[in-house]
Amino acid sequence: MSESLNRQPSLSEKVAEITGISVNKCYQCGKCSAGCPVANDMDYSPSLIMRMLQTDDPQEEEKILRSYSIWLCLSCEMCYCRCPMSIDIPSIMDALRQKAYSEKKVNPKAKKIIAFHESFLDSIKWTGRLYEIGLVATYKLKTLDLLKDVELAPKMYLKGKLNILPEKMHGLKNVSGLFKKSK
Amino acid sequence: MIKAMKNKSLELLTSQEVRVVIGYEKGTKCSTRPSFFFLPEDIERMVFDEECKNNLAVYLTKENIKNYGRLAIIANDKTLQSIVKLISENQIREDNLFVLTPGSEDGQVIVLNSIEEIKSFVNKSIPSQKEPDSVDELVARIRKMSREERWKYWQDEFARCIRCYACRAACPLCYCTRCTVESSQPQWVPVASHVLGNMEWHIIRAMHMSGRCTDCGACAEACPVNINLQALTRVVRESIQDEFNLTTEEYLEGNNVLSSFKPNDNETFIR
Amino acid sequence: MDFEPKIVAFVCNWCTYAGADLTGTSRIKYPVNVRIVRFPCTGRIDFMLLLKAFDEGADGIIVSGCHPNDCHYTSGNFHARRRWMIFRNLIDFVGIDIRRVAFSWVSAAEGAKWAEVVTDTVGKIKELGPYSEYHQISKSFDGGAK
Amino acid sequence: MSRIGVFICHCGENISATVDCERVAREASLMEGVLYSIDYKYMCSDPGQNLIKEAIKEHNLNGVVVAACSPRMHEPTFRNACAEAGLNPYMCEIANLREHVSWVHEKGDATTQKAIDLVRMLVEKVKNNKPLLPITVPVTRRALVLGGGIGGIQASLDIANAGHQVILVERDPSIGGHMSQLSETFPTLDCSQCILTPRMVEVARHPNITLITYAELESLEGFIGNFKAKIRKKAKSIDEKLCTGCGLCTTKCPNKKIPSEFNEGLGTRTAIYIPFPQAVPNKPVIDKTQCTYYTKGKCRLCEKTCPAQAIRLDQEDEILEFDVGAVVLATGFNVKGTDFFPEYGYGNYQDVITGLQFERLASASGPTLGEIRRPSDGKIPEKIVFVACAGSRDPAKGIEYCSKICCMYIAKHAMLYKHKVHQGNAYVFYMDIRAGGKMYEEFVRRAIEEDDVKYIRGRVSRIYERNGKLIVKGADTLMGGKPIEIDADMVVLATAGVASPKAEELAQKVHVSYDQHNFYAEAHPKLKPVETNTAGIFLAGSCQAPKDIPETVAMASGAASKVIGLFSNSELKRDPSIAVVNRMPPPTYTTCVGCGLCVTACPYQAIQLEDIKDRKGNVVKRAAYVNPGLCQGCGTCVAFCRSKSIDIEGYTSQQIVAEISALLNDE
Amino acid sequence: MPLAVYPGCSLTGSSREYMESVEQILKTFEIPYTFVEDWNCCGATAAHNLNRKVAEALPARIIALAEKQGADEILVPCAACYNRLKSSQKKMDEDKVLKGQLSEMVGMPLDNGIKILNVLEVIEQSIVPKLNEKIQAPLNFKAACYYGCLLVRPGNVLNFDREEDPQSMDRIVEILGATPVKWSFKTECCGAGFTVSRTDIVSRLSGDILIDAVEHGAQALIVACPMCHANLDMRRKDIEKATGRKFDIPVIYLTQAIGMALGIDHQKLGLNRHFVPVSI
Repeated sequence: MSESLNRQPSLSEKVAEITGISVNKCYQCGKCSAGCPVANDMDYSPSLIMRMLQTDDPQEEEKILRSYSIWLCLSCEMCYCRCPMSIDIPSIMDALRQKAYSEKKVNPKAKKIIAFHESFLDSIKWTGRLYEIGLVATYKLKTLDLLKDVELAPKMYLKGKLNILPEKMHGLKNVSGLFKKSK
Repeated sequence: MIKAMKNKSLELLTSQEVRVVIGYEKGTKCSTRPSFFFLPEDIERMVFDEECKNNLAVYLTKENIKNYGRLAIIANDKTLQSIVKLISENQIREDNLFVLTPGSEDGQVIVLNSIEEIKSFVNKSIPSQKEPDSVDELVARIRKMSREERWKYWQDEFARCIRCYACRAACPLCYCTRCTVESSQPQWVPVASHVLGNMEWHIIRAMHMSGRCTDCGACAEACPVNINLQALTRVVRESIQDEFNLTTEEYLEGNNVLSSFKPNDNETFIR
Repeated sequence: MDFEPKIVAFVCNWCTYAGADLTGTSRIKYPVNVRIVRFPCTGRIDFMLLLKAFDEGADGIIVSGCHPNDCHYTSGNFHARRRWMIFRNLIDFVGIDIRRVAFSWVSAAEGAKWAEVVTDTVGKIKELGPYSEYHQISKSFDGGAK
Repeated sequence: MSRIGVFICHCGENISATVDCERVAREASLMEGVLYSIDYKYMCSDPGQNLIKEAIKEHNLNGVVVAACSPRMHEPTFRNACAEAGLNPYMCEIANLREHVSWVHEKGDATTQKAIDLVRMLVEKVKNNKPLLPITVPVTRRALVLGGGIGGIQASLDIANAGHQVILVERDPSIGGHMSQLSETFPTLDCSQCILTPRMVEVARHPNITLITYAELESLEGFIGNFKAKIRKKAKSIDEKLCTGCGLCTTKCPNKKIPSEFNEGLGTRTAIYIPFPQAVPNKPVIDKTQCTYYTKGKCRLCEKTCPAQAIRLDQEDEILEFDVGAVVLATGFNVKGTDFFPEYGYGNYQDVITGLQFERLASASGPTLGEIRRPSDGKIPEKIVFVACAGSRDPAKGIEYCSKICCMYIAKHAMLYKHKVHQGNAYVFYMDIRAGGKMYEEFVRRAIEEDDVKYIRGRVSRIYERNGKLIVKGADTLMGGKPIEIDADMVVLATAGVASPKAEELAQKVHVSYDQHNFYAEAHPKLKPVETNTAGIFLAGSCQAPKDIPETVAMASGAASKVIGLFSNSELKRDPSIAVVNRMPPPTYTTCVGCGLCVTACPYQAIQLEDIKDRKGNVVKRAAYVNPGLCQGCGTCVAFCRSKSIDIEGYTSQQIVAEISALLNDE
Repeated sequence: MPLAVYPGCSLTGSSREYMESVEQILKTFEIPYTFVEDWNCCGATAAHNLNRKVAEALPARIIALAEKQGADEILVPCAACYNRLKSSQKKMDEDKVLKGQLSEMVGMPLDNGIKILNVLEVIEQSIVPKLNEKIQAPLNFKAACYYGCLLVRPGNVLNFDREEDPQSMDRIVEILGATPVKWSFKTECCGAGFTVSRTDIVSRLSGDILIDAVEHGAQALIVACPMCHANLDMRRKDIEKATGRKFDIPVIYLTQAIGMALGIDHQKLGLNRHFVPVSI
């Protein structure tokens, strides 16, 4: 009894606090998993993640945060669009990713994906906009995947699709400031 | 025209078609006042001109007048409109009534015998565009006030009311033999002259006029303390015409628009 | 102490009263401030009863019945609707606070809507505060004459 | 002098859990005019009612307030109890402490205070009550049954067999309803037509039943025991007496490509048509919207062909009028079409069909003579997918409720398919299997165990066409939500059961309540399942909610027994809550001035102006008079009356003002 | 007030031909426009994956900038940016506190009343009525209109037409003279943000889209999203490797297709920048 009174908020409650979505609405029809373009690559399908959240079992919660699934989600919103209960799963995925990221529980297989996101955000932080060469350079440094797309860049350059230097903007400080204020 | 009017009245009285003619005579000061003409020789006193503004329809429902049976009435526009309403509310019988009213041509007098005749005559005489009068100006002024100011304004007005019921007595359509305020089971409105009961009385009066008031202004005219009661009835009438999309003709048609409805009536205020 | 408004609800027997019953059957909660007076039909609701309620101390009034076309008696609500329309315009003109009179259609199947109507009305009246303006004139009358 | 008793019910703990019932009783005893007050666990129970009866006798009470559940529930119970103790039943009022207090508020002082206020309100009301006598009205012993599906057929036969007249009205050219479209029925797999058609014939032949097909209710006026129904009998364009039903006309009609309603669009019919071979009556009608004569002004081939010269192209709709004492609504349901589902192709794929269409494919009398062939090319599907909950349990795009019948008919469909296509594969995507019912679960197990229907627990996300196959994208939630793709030849959607398209319109015509899905509302969800809130109108079958055949038939018999009960007396007693115009001694006679506003406002034409005469017979006044047989007690007239000369018994202005005053003055 | 245009990063970098073609048609139809001055990146997928606040603040700054310029409407041709701006706007609409916080963070007043338009909306509202008369070289091919995810979902934020089978692009393409094909992958995901980090997934998903389009007889894909374009065009080699099939179907921005029908020089429309040559 006393244990339940003092217990820590469960992951589903934390998710509800951030997103305003209750996982109890899910009745496990599986339509999200059925339509998800990357469900086959996931370790836990979207509907299974919802089920695991419903259990409020700390072990399952740990599995969710350490899962590859949450990083594979493309935010294509197909699940949300077709969910009979209108559950915004992509927002739940966002919340879970941020939780896993801040608690440093990121699945090792997701390193490349995160490296890309980080490189992307770094680019914005330093230039205010996406500097594509910079992005790829940072990404390669982060992943040590130096040979990635080596033949793509010259072709892009030839087609006039690459800026050699980042564009400059006046409000850079303002934009970088947003990152600081969001800490 | 007064000549024609007198002739017609005389004719009706001498032929004993009617037992009384309700009309106007010269008042003590320069204005005119209502008068009853029973004998052919009385007709001499009769006047009819622009000054004859009283709504004589108010007498038609009085018990002792009704007892005379057939009668004639000199009717201005206001009186005509009231007569339409009174006939449609079964208060007077059209076959008992001769309505004498000035025609469009100079000196012409028209005798109207049935509600249909009166209605079509009234409809023709409705001006298409009404010039705003002092009541309109007052209504507009009050509408511009904040709610608190409106409350204050009317509280001050109602506080002056002495509950003499002159407004009721002057109104041709206030013909109930027992008024709501006289009902004691339950006591709807406190009888004493106090702003609470006064306000309730005037709201009730205006509501009871809804769909019926012909805007003759007799109530305000009669008020000894000069409360502009016509503003209340005007607001009620305007909102009926606006909310239910009625032309003046439709409004004056006779039947009370509150006892009818359209399934798609405005209901924006209802959740 | 927080202001707890007194709210009277005039409802018809067939739709809103039944709807409010359904709110109960569904165990949906709403604020305690409202008291329901049952009428056979909204057509029966005399406008004078609304004035009576303010006079007796109500801070707010809910008037509710069947949706258009659903009246148990065919057309009582249509008649009522016209009457309310005019009454609302008139009392607004004399400065009575029409924000304190909430009109709604709540059917026998709309238990949740009834709870919403009550909750919203109570919230609104709480914001507006007691209807002292009106109650003062009632009190001054009671003090003088009764 | 008021001698009022107040009885507070705990309703087990339903009320007492949040309301301090003892305190309410205590406070009530202090109210002016209250002589006796007590609280008790179950006031509606026998001992509870006895408590009331004894108190009435012992204390010579002249008014009773029972504070319990909603008056809509037990007002009659407690009023009867009072009557048994010799108190006029209309001296008893109910304070609603359950639905309006204990179930909607938290426990606390304020809640108890509200309960006290409500009791005080009704105490003050009762003080102003008057003993009333019930009104007796005659009963017309003839029933109107709307809808000729199995529900309407059953109700009609039951009422007719009890010796009463029945008018059975059916919208379509034939009775039979959806049941006549079905192939076999669960859980016995007996042929639907075989069990239905004998009943249809019985209806047509029954001396007490007047069958009117191709007709709809135009209007219904009046009240229990005394309704006036107007029926619009649509022009069939034939003389039914002359027509022999030979069907020659239907073979000659040049307009042959009209999708057949009976076959759910999978077959065709002509413009002059008999909907199906076993139709009752077995005579054709001309569909005016399709017939070339009516649309283009020429043709008349049927007229030339008919050997009996029964074609009447100039026939017009007829309005028939009947006096009836009771009405049974048995108007049935409808299914959503496949065009309703965006992710299943917006109805663009011919081989995605509804369950009802599958019934026609599986039916021996259907367009394929019972062979399962897909609509697009007539091939026998090797892989077939059934999708449960297509629209049901889907608040986002469909309806939130469970359509109840689909789980069972899907199992039946899969079985029928497997019986007919032995090599075929049948898949069922489902969320839950709801097979509550005698032999139902066993039936589903048979489909899975014996007929090897593959049940996959998951919802289908998408259906699309590729290379002539329908790709069904689902997931298996029992495998952790593993995506599954099936390249099917045909897909059957268990589309949601919804109310008939004209259900709302009919409800408004007859004044019964309906829910947000347009299903008709029963008077009480448990104890009055076939009654409506309008006395004398009863419900049968799926117009109330989706239902299978046994349930529909049971409900129809239930409704019929209510009608027969009503018809067992030649008169019935009615609530005396009606309007009355005051009458006074001379010289006033009445305060009514006869303005007639109430006459025009009354929805029942129950008020007229009458002459009031003095003793000598002279007319002294014209005033309103309320016909007690017609007045239903809505009170619209009361609110209109300026001189307050009309009032409504049981809801008098005096009573209501007393209630308001009591509510708001709690000091 | 001239229409504000937010180009976004892709449209000034790897997808500059999209911007080029947008400008071409805006000019042709004499629609006055100005760019949002000193714009920043919308944050794209990366931001809402890792940092919720940044994901809301970056679009808020863009909205504030456009409003500061006095614009009533802002055109966002990039589907990804459009999606981010719209969802940020909706969140602020629903949560006034958040709006206040964001306004403070970006250091600018935020009215949030600006109308955010995607390229289809601008075309439907300002170009379609005058389109017929200006067509010089009607397109004469079968086109598969590919809407992708970000333009249509989530429906309750973007209020696009039929979510599962949208029609607005098909209608425009039809006016241009092309025949829109009925196909099944209009709104399936192409793999979007995984173009660098999970090229394998992108190749598979984009491959499925190409296969379905080709099998329904399409001779060109019409898109309105730079990410879709990048995956379907620049990743063609990876797709061919993954599917084992050859595809020569070009991927054309809707604005380019309009430009082609108007007879605008292909170079000006940036068609030369595509990896898969546009030779129809």
